[in-house]
Amino acid sequence: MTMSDIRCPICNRSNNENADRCWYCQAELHPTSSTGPQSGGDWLDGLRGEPEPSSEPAASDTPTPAPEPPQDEVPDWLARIRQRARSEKGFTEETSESTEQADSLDSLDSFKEFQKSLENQPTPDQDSSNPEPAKDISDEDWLTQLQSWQDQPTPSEPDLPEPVQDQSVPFKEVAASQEATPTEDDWLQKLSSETVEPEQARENDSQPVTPEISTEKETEDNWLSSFKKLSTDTDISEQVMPAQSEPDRTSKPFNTGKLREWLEEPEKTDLPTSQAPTEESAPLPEKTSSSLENASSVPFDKKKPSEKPAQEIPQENNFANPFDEKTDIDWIKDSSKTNEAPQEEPIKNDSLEPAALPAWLQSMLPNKKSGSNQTPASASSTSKYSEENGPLAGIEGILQGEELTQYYSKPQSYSGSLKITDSQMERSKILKAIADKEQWVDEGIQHKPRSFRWVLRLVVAVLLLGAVIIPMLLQNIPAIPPSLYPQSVINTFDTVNGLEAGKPVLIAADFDSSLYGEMNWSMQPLLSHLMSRNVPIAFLSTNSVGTTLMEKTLTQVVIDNPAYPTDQLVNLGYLPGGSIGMQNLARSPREAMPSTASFSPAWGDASPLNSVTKLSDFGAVIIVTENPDTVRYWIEQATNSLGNTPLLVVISAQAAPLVAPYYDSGQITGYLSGLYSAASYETLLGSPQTANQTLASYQAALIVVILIILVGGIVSLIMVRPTANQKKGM
Amino acid sequence: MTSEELLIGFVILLITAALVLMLSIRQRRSGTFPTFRRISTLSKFRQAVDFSVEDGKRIHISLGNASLTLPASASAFVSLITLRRITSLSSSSDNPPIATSGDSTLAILSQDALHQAARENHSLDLYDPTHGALAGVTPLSYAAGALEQMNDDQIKVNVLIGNFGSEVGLLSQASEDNGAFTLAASDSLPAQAVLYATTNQPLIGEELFALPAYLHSTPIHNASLTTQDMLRGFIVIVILGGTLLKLLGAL
Amino acid sequence: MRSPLIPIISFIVCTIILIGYFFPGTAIAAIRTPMLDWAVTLSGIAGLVAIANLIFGVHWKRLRDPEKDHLFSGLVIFSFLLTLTAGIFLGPNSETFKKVVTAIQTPIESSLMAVLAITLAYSSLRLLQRQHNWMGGFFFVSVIVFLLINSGIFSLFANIPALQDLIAGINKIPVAGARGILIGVALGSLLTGIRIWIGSDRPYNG
Amino acid sequence: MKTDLIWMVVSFVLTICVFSYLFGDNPLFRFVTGLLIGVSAGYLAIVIIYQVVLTRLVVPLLQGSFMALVPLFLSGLLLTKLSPKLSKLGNLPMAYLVGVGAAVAIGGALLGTLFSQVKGAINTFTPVATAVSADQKWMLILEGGFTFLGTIASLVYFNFTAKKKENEAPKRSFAVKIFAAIGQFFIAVTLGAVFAGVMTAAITALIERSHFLITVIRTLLGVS
Repeated sequence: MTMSDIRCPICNRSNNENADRCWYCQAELHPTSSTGPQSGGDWLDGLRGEPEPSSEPAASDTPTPAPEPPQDEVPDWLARIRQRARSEKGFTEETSESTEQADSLDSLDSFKEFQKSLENQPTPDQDSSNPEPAKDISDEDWLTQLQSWQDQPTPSEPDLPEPVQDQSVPFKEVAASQEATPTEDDWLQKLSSETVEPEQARENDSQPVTPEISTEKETEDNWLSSFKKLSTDTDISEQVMPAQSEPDRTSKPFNTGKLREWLEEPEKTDLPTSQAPTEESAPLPEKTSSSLENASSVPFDKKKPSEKPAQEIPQENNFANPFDEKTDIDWIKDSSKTNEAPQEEPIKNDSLEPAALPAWLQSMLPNKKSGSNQTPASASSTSKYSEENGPLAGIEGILQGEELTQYYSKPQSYSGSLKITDSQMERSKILKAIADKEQWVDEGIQHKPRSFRWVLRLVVAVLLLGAVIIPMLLQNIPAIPPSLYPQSVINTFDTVNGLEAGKPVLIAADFDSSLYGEMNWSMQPLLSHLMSRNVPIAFLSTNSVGTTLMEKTLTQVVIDNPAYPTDQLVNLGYLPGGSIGMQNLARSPREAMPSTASFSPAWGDASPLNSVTKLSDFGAVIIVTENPDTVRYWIEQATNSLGNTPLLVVISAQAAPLVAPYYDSGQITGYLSGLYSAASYETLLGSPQTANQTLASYQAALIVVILIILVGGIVSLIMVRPTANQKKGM
Repeated sequence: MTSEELLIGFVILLITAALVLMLSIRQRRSGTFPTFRRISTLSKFRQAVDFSVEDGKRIHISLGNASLTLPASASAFVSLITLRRITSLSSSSDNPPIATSGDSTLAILSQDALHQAARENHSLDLYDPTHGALAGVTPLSYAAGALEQMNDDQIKVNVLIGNFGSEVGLLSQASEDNGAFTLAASDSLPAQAVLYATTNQPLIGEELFALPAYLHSTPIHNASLTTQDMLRGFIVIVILGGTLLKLLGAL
Repeated sequence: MRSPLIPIISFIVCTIILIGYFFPGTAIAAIRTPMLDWAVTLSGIAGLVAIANLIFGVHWKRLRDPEKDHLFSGLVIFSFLLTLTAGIFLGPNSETFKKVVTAIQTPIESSLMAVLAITLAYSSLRLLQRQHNWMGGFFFVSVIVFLLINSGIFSLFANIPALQDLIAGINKIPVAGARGILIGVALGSLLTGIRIWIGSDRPYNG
Repeated sequence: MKTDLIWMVVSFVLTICVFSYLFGDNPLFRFVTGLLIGVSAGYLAIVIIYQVVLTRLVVPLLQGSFMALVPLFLSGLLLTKLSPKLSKLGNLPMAYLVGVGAAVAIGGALLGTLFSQVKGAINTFTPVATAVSADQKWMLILEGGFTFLGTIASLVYFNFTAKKKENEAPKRSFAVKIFAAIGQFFIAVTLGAVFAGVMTAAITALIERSHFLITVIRTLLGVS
């Protein structure tokens, strides 16, 4: 795993660019999830984005089917919307007049800071220079509002504006334009955050941490509360505008979410709420003023019933979960209802709304409220929200100042194109993967049907068994006798040759049953050599079956060496404790293995081991194992106690390359590895036996394996193209 | 080994332990974490775990057959840490992972690891001690027992981490035959070689010991891995210097 | 409930044994010896516990589970009990009892290794499909070369003067890589052990 | 003799059952694996009872060794691991074992492998001093240099620390990359050599089993 492109906003560790969540802390990684407001997830966006109508309480009350007006139409519902907007605005103006001004100074200060921060960032001015929005203001305007609606307020939005014309382009452009307008929402969010509890605001802003669900919920709440604040507590605009010497604004409580187009080209807009002249007169730098324009835009456009939700819904559904999808459909219905009777029941709905709406629907409340229904009820609910959750309930002014400082100090920047599209793509990929029931398939491997694999495996088995069995049956197929003797084999032979006749050797029979065949054949010539030199043999095992199998081998070898007295063989039995047992043995063999396997004294006077008190008293220590680690353990634990006693190893061919470093280091005097070494030893000993007898099968089988690997390799080279990862190596 | 060498070893041990603690504390305080190279297998593994959880499938973790009384116990400890982490990662699944081991002490500790993870994830109701079991007492009987588990249709991710022999080839091949994802790592070279030939991109060498830092990434694990790299650098310098001196002497 | 006692005990035990390891002549080294003996005994008891868990926990439970394979678990339990009974009555040194190893366990395990040979050969067919990169290429070539060396086929060309030196030289290459891997594994083991020692990793429950 | 023949036939049948795995998982294979698990567990239990419990616990206690009380106590606690309710008591002996295991791992790694292998790496050029001719000397230097480079490069390959730039994947430094690439070669060759060894060992097992099967068939058929 690891780190590639995306750094987790929580734990600050790098993650794979494809990862949705941080490998370490499980936090969401994508920009949408890395900021508080956005972390709410795409499904919230899906809810919020298109269905402005969803914020229409009136719609929920009218059970009419959802018509989907063509995009280019300018139906008369627009007129109704605008009419309704007027009425709403009028309503909110009334509301704004009754708002408190307790936080006006804080709000003003923070707003100034915000303005300054905006001065250095690209602003929606770009939009104003774009002629497109002015063309079809009724549609484009609506779209823009829709998207601004959809986007959650984010602190860094000012650098994201996109031409509104892009909105007409599906998917990516839509996503981009969705990010263009959030400037307004962002702006709103910042303003509104004055009244939001600092903790929540922090979560929104810089700590999208923790479990996704909770984050979403918190975000949603904040988002909601912010809109509630903005829409109801018009004190923000009231406070801000006077401070900017813009008295007109103070009278416009809806300056929180308006369209840029509407502001910038008021003459083309038939909306009655245009306060553009007043706003443009604001003594601010151009960019800031445009931001202000955005900010001062009355957001009731958002309340307009959507003409295009039907078009946008599928796009949103790409990343929205099924729940969202369902919701979207509901919203379509709602929008149609709204279209029909947009102005009928705003007040009535407000009164019903708090108790009737489910949680998901509440997420849309901000739209409604910011757009139109800025009732005292919602205002009170917002303040109540702050009071309930805040640790310093009721001391909002203090909290605001502190929070805003932090808020503005960490503006977050998003790239306009990646923000949502990537998320959508990610989810669509995942959905596709789930739908396709994707399974884990090794890259670059063409998986054949099971039957084919069985056949192939059987072919390999037949080839191998044939290579092994035919030389055994025919017995006249010549093998290539060893003539190149490895130095390790020669050293082993010389060491055994140099052993004193009566000095016992200790054999650690640390092999298990699995490779007994190989070990049996490999150690037989060595044992035979020892017996021919009349060397007493003591053997033990750190493995429960080792001594039993060793006995079996010794029995076979003794048959070939009838002169060897069997009382020279001492079975010390099982040495428990792994390397601890080895340590104990190295420290004091007599204490570690006080008795033989048959519970008779191992070191008594009658025993061939009576002269042994320490490990170095043995003529040699021979480790017989298939496991290279066992050799390592013996070396680690026993080297100190061995003194000049040679350490020999009989090991499986699989461990030979791993024993070689110890041999090179001088920790091992010599070693035999596998059947071919045994055959070499037999040749050196001058008595070719089992190893040499099976050499033909051995060589034939290995050659067949080589051919199989070669054929497989050639086929692979021809048929398989490397994947990108594979080209890079491991 | 001479007493001087033993003393040097002890000093190295103390310095290493101090480094680990110091770096860990530093990371905790600063909140910055070291960056490690990418191991793509682990990214895929994470996705496989997610898929497994989404599909309601089970994860099987083979812990190997390292005994605590052998130096290979280090790999056993790593496998236990990994087991705990994987159990946490898949805590949202109704089918908690099952662990098989080839050593008795390891089997008992695997039960402890599963229990710890269940307790941490508040899923003690799903904890079943038999999910951490001894599969067999010899390497091959262990492989046979693990095969029995792997052939279960519910298993879609197999994690082979710990000390194995070449018999791990039977496990990796069975995993592939069953279409399951395989994450494999071992401290044993024969096992590594077999895994390299039979699985797609296994972890090689000491990458096994880096797993805790990559999967868990606590400050102590990061510090441990950083210290490991520092020690590696020290050893390279010692080898370079020593070899140079030896060569000059030989010439 | 977590008790600090457990990690403290682990730390003390580890420290004592380490000191005994590095300073063999000290008094602590004398304590270390019986402590290691106790560990050996404990690991044996742990073996019995785990076996009991395997038989009476896992397989007995499966036997009662209608969805599980009764035959397999029944066979495990039956063969275990039979072996245990035979061992208790015959003793571990009985030749008949040893047949359990030599006539049952060894043939099965050896046969599994033989099956592994076929499995590996079959897997090798797709070796370059799995590792389709240059490291995989070196691996592929290395396998071929060392199989040829292991087969002893070069004995045919023993007359070539430098062949033995060449083979010895080729055999040195894996030594270098193995040494690097061994040192790396040792480093990892050391650090893992230290984490256990200082109590940051606690594989035990406590 | 007759008993031996019976056991031989048993082994023969068991071998055939295992070979049936070539056709995939099947009842015969499951039969032998179940048998293997049960038998090996039973055998180990007997070995532990006789070689550990009796010789290391019971006998010392009968001989009056008070030191044996400690492992007895710890063993008693460890047995509580069999009971889910009492298993907490077993944490103490497990912590003990883990402590021992950690010490063994540290000691083994540091003194057993690190010291010896570093010494081995340093002594790569030692044979140069024994060279009898200039040619041999340079050959040994070349060989030693190759091994030395392989050791260093393999070590460097595993280096985990990387540098991370903004919006880029972590990358290792150029020098490390070079050495890592060389190290990859050596590691690949090493793994290849080990895999060849594994194949060789497994083939030997196949030969041994085939040899056994043929021997049994010949014995049963009365063919020498």
